[in-house]
Amino acid sequence: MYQTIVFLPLIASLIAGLFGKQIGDRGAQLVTCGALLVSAVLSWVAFFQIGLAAGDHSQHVQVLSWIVSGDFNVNWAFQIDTLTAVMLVVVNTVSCLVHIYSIGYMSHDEHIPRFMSYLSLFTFAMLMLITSDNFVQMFFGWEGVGLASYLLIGFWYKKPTACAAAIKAFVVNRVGDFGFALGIFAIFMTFGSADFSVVFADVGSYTDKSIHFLGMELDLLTTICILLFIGAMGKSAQLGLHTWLPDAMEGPTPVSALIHAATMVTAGVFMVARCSPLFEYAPAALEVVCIIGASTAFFAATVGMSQFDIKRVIAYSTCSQLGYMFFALGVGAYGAAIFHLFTHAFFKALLFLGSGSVIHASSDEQDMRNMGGLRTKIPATFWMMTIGTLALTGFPFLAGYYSKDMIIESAFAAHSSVGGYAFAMGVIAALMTSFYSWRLIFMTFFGESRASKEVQGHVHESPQVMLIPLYGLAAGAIASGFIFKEYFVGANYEDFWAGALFLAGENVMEAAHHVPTWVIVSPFVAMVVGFASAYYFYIRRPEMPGKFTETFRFLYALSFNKWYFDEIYDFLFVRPAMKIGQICWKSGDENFIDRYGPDGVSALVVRLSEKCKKVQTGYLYHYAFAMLIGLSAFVSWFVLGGQ
Amino acid sequence: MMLEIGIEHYLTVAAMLFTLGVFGIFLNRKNVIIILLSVELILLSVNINLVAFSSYMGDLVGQVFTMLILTVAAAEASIGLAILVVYFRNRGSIAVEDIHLMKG
Amino acid sequence: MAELFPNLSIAYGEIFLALGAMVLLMVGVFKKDSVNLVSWLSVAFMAIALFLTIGAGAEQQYTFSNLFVADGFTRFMKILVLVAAALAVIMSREFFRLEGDNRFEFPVLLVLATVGMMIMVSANDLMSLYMGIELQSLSLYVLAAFKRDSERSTEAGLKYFVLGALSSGILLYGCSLVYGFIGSTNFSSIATALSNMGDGNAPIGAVVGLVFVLAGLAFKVSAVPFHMWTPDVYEGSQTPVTAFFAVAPKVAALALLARTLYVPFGDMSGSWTQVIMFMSIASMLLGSFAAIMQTNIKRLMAYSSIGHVGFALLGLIAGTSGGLRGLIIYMTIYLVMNVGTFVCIMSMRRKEDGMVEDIKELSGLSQNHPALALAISIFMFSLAGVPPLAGFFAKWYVIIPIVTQGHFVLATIAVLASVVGAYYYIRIVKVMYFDDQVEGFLPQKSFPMKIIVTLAAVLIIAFIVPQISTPILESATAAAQGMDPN
Amino acid sequence: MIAAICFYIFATILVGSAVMVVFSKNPVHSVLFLILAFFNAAGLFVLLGAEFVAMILVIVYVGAVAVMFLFVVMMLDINFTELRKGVQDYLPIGLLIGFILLVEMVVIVGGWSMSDGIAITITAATPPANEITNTDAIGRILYTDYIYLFQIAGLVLLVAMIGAIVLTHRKRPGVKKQNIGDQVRRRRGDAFEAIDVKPGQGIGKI
Amino acid sequence: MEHFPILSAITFLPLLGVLIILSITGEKEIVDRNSRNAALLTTVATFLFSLVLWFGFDKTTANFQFEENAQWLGGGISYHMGIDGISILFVLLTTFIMPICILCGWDTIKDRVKEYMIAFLLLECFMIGVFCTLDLVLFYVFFEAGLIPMFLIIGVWGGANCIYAAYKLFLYTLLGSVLMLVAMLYMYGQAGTTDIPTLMQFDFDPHAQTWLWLAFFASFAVKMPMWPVHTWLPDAHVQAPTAGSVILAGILLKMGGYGFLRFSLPMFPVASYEFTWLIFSLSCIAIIYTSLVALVQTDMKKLIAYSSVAHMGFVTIGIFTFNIQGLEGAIMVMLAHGFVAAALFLCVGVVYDRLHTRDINRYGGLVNIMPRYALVFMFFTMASVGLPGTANFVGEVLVLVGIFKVSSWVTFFALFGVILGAAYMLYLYRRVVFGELTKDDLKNMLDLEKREIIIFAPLVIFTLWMGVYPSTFMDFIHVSVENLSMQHEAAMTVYHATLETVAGN
Repeated sequence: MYQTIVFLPLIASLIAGLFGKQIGDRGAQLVTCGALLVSAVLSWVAFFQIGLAAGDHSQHVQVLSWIVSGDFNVNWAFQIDTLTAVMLVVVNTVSCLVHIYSIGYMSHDEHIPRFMSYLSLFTFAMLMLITSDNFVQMFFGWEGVGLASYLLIGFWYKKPTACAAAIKAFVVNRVGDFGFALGIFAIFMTFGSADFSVVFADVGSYTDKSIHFLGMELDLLTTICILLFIGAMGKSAQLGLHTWLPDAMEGPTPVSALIHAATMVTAGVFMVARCSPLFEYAPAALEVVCIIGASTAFFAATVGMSQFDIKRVIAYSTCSQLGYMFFALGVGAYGAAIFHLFTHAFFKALLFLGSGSVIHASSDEQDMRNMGGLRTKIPATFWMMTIGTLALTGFPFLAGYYSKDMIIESAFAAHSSVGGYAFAMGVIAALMTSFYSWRLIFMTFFGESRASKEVQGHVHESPQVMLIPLYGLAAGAIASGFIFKEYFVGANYEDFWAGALFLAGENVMEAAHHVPTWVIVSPFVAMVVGFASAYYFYIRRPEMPGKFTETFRFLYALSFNKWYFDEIYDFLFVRPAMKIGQICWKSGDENFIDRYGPDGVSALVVRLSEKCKKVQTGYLYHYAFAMLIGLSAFVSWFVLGGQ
Repeated sequence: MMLEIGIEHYLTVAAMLFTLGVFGIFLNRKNVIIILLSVELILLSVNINLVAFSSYMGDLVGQVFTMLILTVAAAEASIGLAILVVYFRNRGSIAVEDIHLMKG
Repeated sequence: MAELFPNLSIAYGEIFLALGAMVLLMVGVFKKDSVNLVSWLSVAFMAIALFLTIGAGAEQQYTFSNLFVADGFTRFMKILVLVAAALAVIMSREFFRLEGDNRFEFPVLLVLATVGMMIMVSANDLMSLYMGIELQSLSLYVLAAFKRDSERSTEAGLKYFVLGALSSGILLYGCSLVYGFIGSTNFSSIATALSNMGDGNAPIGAVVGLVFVLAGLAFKVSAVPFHMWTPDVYEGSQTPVTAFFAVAPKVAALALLARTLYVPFGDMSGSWTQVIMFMSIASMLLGSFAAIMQTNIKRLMAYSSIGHVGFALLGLIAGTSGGLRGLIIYMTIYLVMNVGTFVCIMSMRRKEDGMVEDIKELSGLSQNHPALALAISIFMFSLAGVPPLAGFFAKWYVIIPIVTQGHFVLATIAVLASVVGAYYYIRIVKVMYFDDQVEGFLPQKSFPMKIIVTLAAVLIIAFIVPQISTPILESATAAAQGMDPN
Repeated sequence: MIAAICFYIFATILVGSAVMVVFSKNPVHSVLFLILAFFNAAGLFVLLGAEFVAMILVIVYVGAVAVMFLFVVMMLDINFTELRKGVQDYLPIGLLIGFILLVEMVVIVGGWSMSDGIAITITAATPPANEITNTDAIGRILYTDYIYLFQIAGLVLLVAMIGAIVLTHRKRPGVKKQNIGDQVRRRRGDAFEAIDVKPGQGIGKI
Repeated sequence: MEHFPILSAITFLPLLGVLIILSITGEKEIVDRNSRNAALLTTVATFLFSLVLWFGFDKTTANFQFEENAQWLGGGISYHMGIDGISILFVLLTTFIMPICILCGWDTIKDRVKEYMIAFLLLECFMIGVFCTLDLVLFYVFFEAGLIPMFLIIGVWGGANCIYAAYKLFLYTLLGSVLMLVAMLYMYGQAGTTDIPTLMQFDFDPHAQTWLWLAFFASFAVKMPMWPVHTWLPDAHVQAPTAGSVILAGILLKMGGYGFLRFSLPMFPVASYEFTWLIFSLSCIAIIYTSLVALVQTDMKKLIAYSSVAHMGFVTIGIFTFNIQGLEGAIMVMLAHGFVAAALFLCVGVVYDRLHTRDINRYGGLVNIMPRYALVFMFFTMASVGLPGTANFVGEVLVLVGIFKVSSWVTFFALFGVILGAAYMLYLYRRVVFGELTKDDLKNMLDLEKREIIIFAPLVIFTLWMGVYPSTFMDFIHVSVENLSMQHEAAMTVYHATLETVAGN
């Protein structure tokens, strides 16, 4: 069964990709959607079998041996436990819905088979990532989703910005992988294996060991965990390595929904959760995770408030929400993090697909300043977007309410300084989340239309094939919270996870249920304040934002320009790399190595050769003279040098 | 001392002749004939050496060698002059400085 | 010591060839238009002399009051000399036929020069050394100036003669010093005397005498700094003469040098090694460097030969029989490569221009005459010492002994020089294969020439085949051990 | 005493005339000085007791070789140009090197001594002078022990002869010689051709 | 050995093809066609023949197999052939790549086809020889002989500035290898034999090892090529005809790595150990430096050439970790690079054949008209980047695992190369393939034709195969590499023991 789940998308992808011409657009769509539907259904089956049934039902499936070299032994194998099952459900469900949605969304595109193929390929890679039983296979999936992401971001290859964004996504992810790879090597060196089972079983005996790394003597597990976390940061767009995510919005909207909201970007969260046995023994690393996560949540939210591109707003929102997940991990609330991952997948995909529907409706317009008043023209989309927003902002009893509040409470319940920091950041970010989310809704659906007449005339509701996935996701966004709350973070915690998540100390989520009321209420208050201010700014006093930006020009500029990360990176890395490359090439290779190496030597040889030629004057007496000099030199050598 | 003539006196004379011959070859700018003459001087110096050694060692080989040298020198001179003559016919000159058609 | 009647049997080759020369002279003088006859007769005589030489056996024997020695080494070297000379005659036939310059004296002089070389190879006395050299040199002077209405040829002859005479003078002066300070001109006696004096106790006069002798011999092998005549003479002489110069006299002079150093002055190796080492390095370097700028292919081959002599001298530096073996192998392969190359050079002939010698004329040869271009490439790569061609093994066998003796720096210099040398050899390949086509040459019609060049090329390629190389290597080993004075 | 005086006279004239050989401006003078040098060298040979070599030097060498030089010098119409300037830059260093060489050689030969080792290497000891003459002694070994070299000397002379002829002997273009063979072989067709001359074309191209 | 001399047969089979081609005469078209066919037939036959090795190889022993030993030059120099786990894959790689090379010049080479095919067949013979031989002299002969056809291939069928490149290649490599020659001579002098298995057991004096190692290093470093003696490679690649580049990248570069494995490590363990720092620093510099340089290239082939230098940096690093992962990784990187770099040069060749320029700026938007090409190019771009699931990944990850045990700094720098590798390859791909199709001369370019698909298909298959199930290949090398690693360890133990005794006294 698990092989089917994992490989069906691959097969579909290959069929659609290689034989796209033969089977046509419709064929490609049918094949891929069908495959995904099967996979999704099977995933739910697996989820029920493993997660919801009592006891440990985790399974291990060996497929093929992969890399065997000395004691380095890696297999293609699946490890299916609750964590995997949850991810399977998320990935396959969202993917399936996105596939279906794409049929409508991409209907006017010339390269439908290619698109469907890429989507399925992505799904396959993601499935490899989450089902892996070892770090190397995980890395395979890790890079595979990177590839698919690259391909999909650059799907519209004619747009230079899309190509640039694709490369950026891949390269920035590579930076993260840099750490991940180092982490894997360190794990292998320490544990002698890259299999999860072996590593996690042994981890206890390696506390307080140290490792000699880059000339420093560091704590072993902390180093490993931080290295792994760097990988997670890259994939999950955490502060510092987040710059690719907003740019990735150059890709088609279904891609943003699937990859850059629901699944791939959560791979980092999944990985840290998967490595919970390691992280639990490396508290310092957990603190780092917590701080980075909290900071990202805050930072991304600030940026989200000032963006005008509808997809970028949601992208920063994603970034911010990922920050939540990470600080949840950082305080040890793995269940909460995964729970948020689970719910977030639904509502964020919903938001993205909704925004796709909006974009679709307004003739590929993405700038919110050119929208407005769409509420009446595309009501279904509007309602779906509203549900998504409510879920995201944590409106009571919707999905986000359970998961996000759980995270914030856990952070408080951790009773540590980093926990406190995370709690504070979480609440502030919740406020801002509410603000920018409603800002999006208000700017898009309310007020007067600011679009051109031509565009206004074309506005139309999306076809059913696009709306049905929205309904499905909306259902998830509404219901997934209270249905699964008890399993993920509540009373059925132990039974549900069955050891897939490891906790060394006390269960912080247990404590989270007993935090003071003000803590419980604070996110809700933040949400309300955010909503109110958004309402005030964009419905009641639409001139206010302008005034506000005038007053706080610096803050606005900082936010609007994403804290200048791109500029700084461009200045620090991209341009120096090009420049050094140029220097190495022109000055190094051509002007130094070649000039003094081969060319220099050959020039020298030629010069010497000319000298030799000149000595050969053609005059007899010179020749005789040369002979005489030689003779005298030899004689003198023996006479003066003695015998 | 000066009046007692030893072998070294002869050898010194020979050495001087040898050097003069060498000089004649590479300091001479006039014509090739002088070079040929210088070669004769060198051979003469060798002959003096050989005869002197022969005489002082009481060994006739040196003198035999001298005679061979004289024979060969004669042959050499005739060939040298023949080459000189054909060269002169071609170039109309035997000035040493003109002989540098080939160089480099 | 003095036999009543000298044992002539071991010198049959020389005697026969000397008499043959006179017969040829007679035939040439008294029979009109007999150049062809004289030429082929001379080849036949050389072939007979070859068999006589082989028939003399490899055993070490002396005759003519110890003036003459014959052993495995002399036998091998004489074979090389005779082969080179015979090939030169064959090559000259074609050349002079096309030039329309038919003089029977050419083969006669060549035969006489060959006799001189054989005498050199077999010399066991400073006097026979000198007489051999002179017999050879005088013939060569004439051959160099053989095209008497050409300025270049006569200039070549003149230069060769003047410098040759000077070198003879130097050599003789050295002989006289050696004679005076050691008391004998005979190699065996000198060796005995020196070994009696003990290691390093040779009188300074003898040492300096040896230096003079070496200088004279170095001239004959054209080792730096006594090489200056070589490029000019090679360029000025007619091509078959150059071809002859490039091989036979070098073989003979190197053989003579080897014997002189190993047999009489073996006990002074401490002294002469330094001189030879210097000459070897200087030759290798100069041969490589100076050739790069050359445009005339014969001149280039002159520098090439200087470089190759440098390599051959490496074999002497080791002072062992392994080194000698290296020298023998080197000269054997060198002979094949050079003969082949010069046959190819002689094919550079156009209807209106006659012989052309500029390397540029080879442009695009690979398209006009692919077979010729292929042959030249083989020779060039071999001369450059690129495996799997024979030239590589030549270098291999001369460098082994010096490395075994611990002369690493020397070996390194040698191989580096060969890299520089490779530059100009492959330049010719480049011209033939990469450059644009120019007018083609006259097709080579002569059957013997084709045979020679094919044979040479095949030998060079096939040296890696043990069936070919083993006999050469084994006889070289035997020859090298044959000279061992002890 | 007399020998010493003679030596000095001969030696001085020898070296002096050698200098003149090299440095006199007129090549004819050079040759003449060379002849003078030979005479004095012969004198030295006599002093050394090598009368035969001395006589050969005078009779054969001066008589034939030197005269041949003279002959050639006269024959080649050489204009006696002055020493050309500008190429003498390295004259000082040349002189220096020559001088060093001379000094070294003198130093070396000055160190000659009849060592013990030499005695055993003597191959052809000089017979006592009162028993046989120098000429006789040389004759005895030259044609026996050294017959080999003697024969080679003959070959050398042969080469010299061939060489001289092959290089310098030429048919003078102006001289007419009868070639009977050609005359006999001559046929009508060689000298006679019938041409059909077309009107107006002439016989322009044959 | 009484069995059929299979290795000699494989090595010299191409020469048979040369003879056949030489015997073809007639009109130009007929000669050309027959030469092509004969060459293809020969190479394919050689490949099929070499499969005998694949199936007949005993994977359980580190000994040399299919050995042949015959009298050659005497005096300890013999004709000794044999392969072990380290060399077999290189032999197969060579025989595999050759038909592709022949096919690749099928239509594009129009003049002197006969000579072209002969040159390639000769090259094949020499290359196989290098990997099969077990005698130093024979090795050197094959090693150097390959230069001759390569020189001609670049010079005759090369680009505009091919003469400079041909010279540079020839003289540079010759310079490097003559130093090795001196070392070989010394070894011969010491051991009295040039038999490689014997020499592997021979204990060279540690001091002498230093010099010997350096001499071999000079040769292999140039051949690899390592920084800073790499500059011949971009020039050679740029000027060579496509098939020449393929051979150069696919096989010739591997000779350096093979040399390190076959000679430097087993024969001079002490020196190898002592010089690890040198190798590591040069390799790290190479990886980062050449990656940066590749980033700013405007010539497609040059870019890929520089990337080859970077990849070879991984190889050298891997070899000098001395542990199993590093060594196996190095071999795998070499094999993978043999496929991938070869394929990339073929990719460049495809467009070069159509537009006759390698200037990246002249291209752009090819995906619009050449989707199949874009796919193939993308595949190999990703393979070159080291995407898991492709051959490169297996090698790189093993090298990195191996090196992490030795030095985290080196791993750090090497990983840098991985990042930069992604940057320059994707940047290249973007500039060539992506974007709007604006240039007029590109508009009527044709997509891959059947011949080209046939060329690429096996490369794609093998690249994936090696990436997904590398055991097929790695099973061959395990035992030999283990043996090599163990021997090195043993030598090190002895060496350290001696050092301690010296220090103790």
